[in-house]
Amino acid sequence: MTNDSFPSGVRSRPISSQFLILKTTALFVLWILLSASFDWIHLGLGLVLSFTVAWVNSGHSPFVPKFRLWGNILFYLPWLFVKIVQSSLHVSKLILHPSLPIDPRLINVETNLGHHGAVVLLGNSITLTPGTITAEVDRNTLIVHALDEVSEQDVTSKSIESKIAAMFKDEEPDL
Amino acid sequence: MKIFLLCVLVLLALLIGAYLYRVLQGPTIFDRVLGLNGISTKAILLLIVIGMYFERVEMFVDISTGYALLNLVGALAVAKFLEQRGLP
Amino acid sequence: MTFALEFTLLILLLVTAAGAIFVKDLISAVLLLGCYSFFLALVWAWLGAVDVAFVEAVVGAGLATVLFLLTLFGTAPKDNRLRRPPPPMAAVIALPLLGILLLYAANDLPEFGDPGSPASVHISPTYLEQSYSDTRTPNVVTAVLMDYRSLDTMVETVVIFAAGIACALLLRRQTS
Amino acid sequence: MEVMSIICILAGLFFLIVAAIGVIRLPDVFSRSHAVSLTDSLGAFLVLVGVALHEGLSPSMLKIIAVLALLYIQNPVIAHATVRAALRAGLKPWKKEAS
Repeated sequence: MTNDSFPSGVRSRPISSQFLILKTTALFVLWILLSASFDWIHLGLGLVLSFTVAWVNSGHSPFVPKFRLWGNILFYLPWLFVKIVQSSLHVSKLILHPSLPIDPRLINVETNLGHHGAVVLLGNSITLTPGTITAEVDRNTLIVHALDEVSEQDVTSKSIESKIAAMFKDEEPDL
Repeated sequence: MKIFLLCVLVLLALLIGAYLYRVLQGPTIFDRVLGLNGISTKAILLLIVIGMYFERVEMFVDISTGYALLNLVGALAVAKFLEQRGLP
Repeated sequence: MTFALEFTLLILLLVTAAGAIFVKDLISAVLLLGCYSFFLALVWAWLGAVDVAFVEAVVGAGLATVLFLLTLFGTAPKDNRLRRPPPPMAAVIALPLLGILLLYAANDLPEFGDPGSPASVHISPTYLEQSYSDTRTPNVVTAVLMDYRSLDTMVETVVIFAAGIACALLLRRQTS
Repeated sequence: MEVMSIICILAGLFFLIVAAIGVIRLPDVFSRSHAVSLTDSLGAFLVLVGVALHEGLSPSMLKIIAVLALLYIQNPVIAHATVRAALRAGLKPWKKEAS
């Protein structure tokens, strides 16, 4: 299966066997979780089906994180969770305050991350944190809607970005 | 425990009412989409708590997984539609 | 006590249905129908009909919404506005009367979950007791649909497949 | 364990109620989406963790964790898609009047 059918502007990577194996494994785990039966028939059928689905859908394989990066992301999640709890409490305080002291604004955030995966992770983290939401992404520029001054400082202080940049420093930039 | 879970269920259903107000009232179409997303998250939670009430969580979790996956498809379809079509 | 949740859900259903009728533009009506399916599926799940709830969620909230939106994609933007004449007076009078008649008829139905009702003594015990040894399918509903009534289901699937192909042909984008 | 799960569910309900109030009170789409993301990220998490604690270690607990992961992956995507569509449709964010 070649990628000739893509228009010339769209960059697409060739099918990597690594990505195929990863996708098959993920689908197979989902199959086991949903079927919860361990007969040979069910397991074999699941394996065949998940491989087929992964093969058919492997037109443009996205970036596959290395094993090291997976570990980093796993350690990043608890830190993000603490961040989420902090800003949730702040937003709850704002909403329950009788006079509703919000001051919404749109801010432009320039990042130095030169990597697709890193920008996606950054945008998702910003959206997942209450009080800030990513409204538009264009390569390295993010437009973020923030609920008030404190939420804005969450993004402009670049604490999330520096964390992600440290995780992705070994990857070669592709943006 | 059963009484507590029933209270949780009724409270969740009443909270859905708040989102439904937003869907019905919402000045723009995006408010309605937002309310729909909130409702579907609440529906997932309600299903799992119903499963806990009947003590058969394993059966209800399957449906809520299906809900969650479908919710993604529906919400992205609506967002794509509105992006191409603009404000009605 | 357990009626509290049912009442809340049913009131939400009524409000959503009325809203879907009275709302101004079609996209909002489609979204409200999605809400309606969510609530209906919750009611089914609360009554214990998990399979029906699953089908309602998949078809009503997922597929129907996407198909309605695809249809709206295919129409001109100005057709998205709903221009509805006010309902005729006869309908306003006749439909509530019909509803009261139906409620009166439903009075004679057996209680919910009554073990002596005709539905639970006629053939259901046979299915419940023998379906696993007959078919080796762990889910009774699946066993009834796919094994005991498999021909019926197959023809239904053919109909749905034909309808799907017709929809795909109608909604096909012109590539030129 | 039972007490822990009840505490978790109650805490989750608190955030859900706050989010519902926010959805009604806040002035425009952009700020309302913050309230919705509050529910999705913390309220649902706490309620589901409460149910998982009640279940104990079992396949259904794994399934609940799978639902949780699904919510955490898809909710930012949906919120971002909606807000981006709103921004591209030309909606202006609500501003506090200069007083």
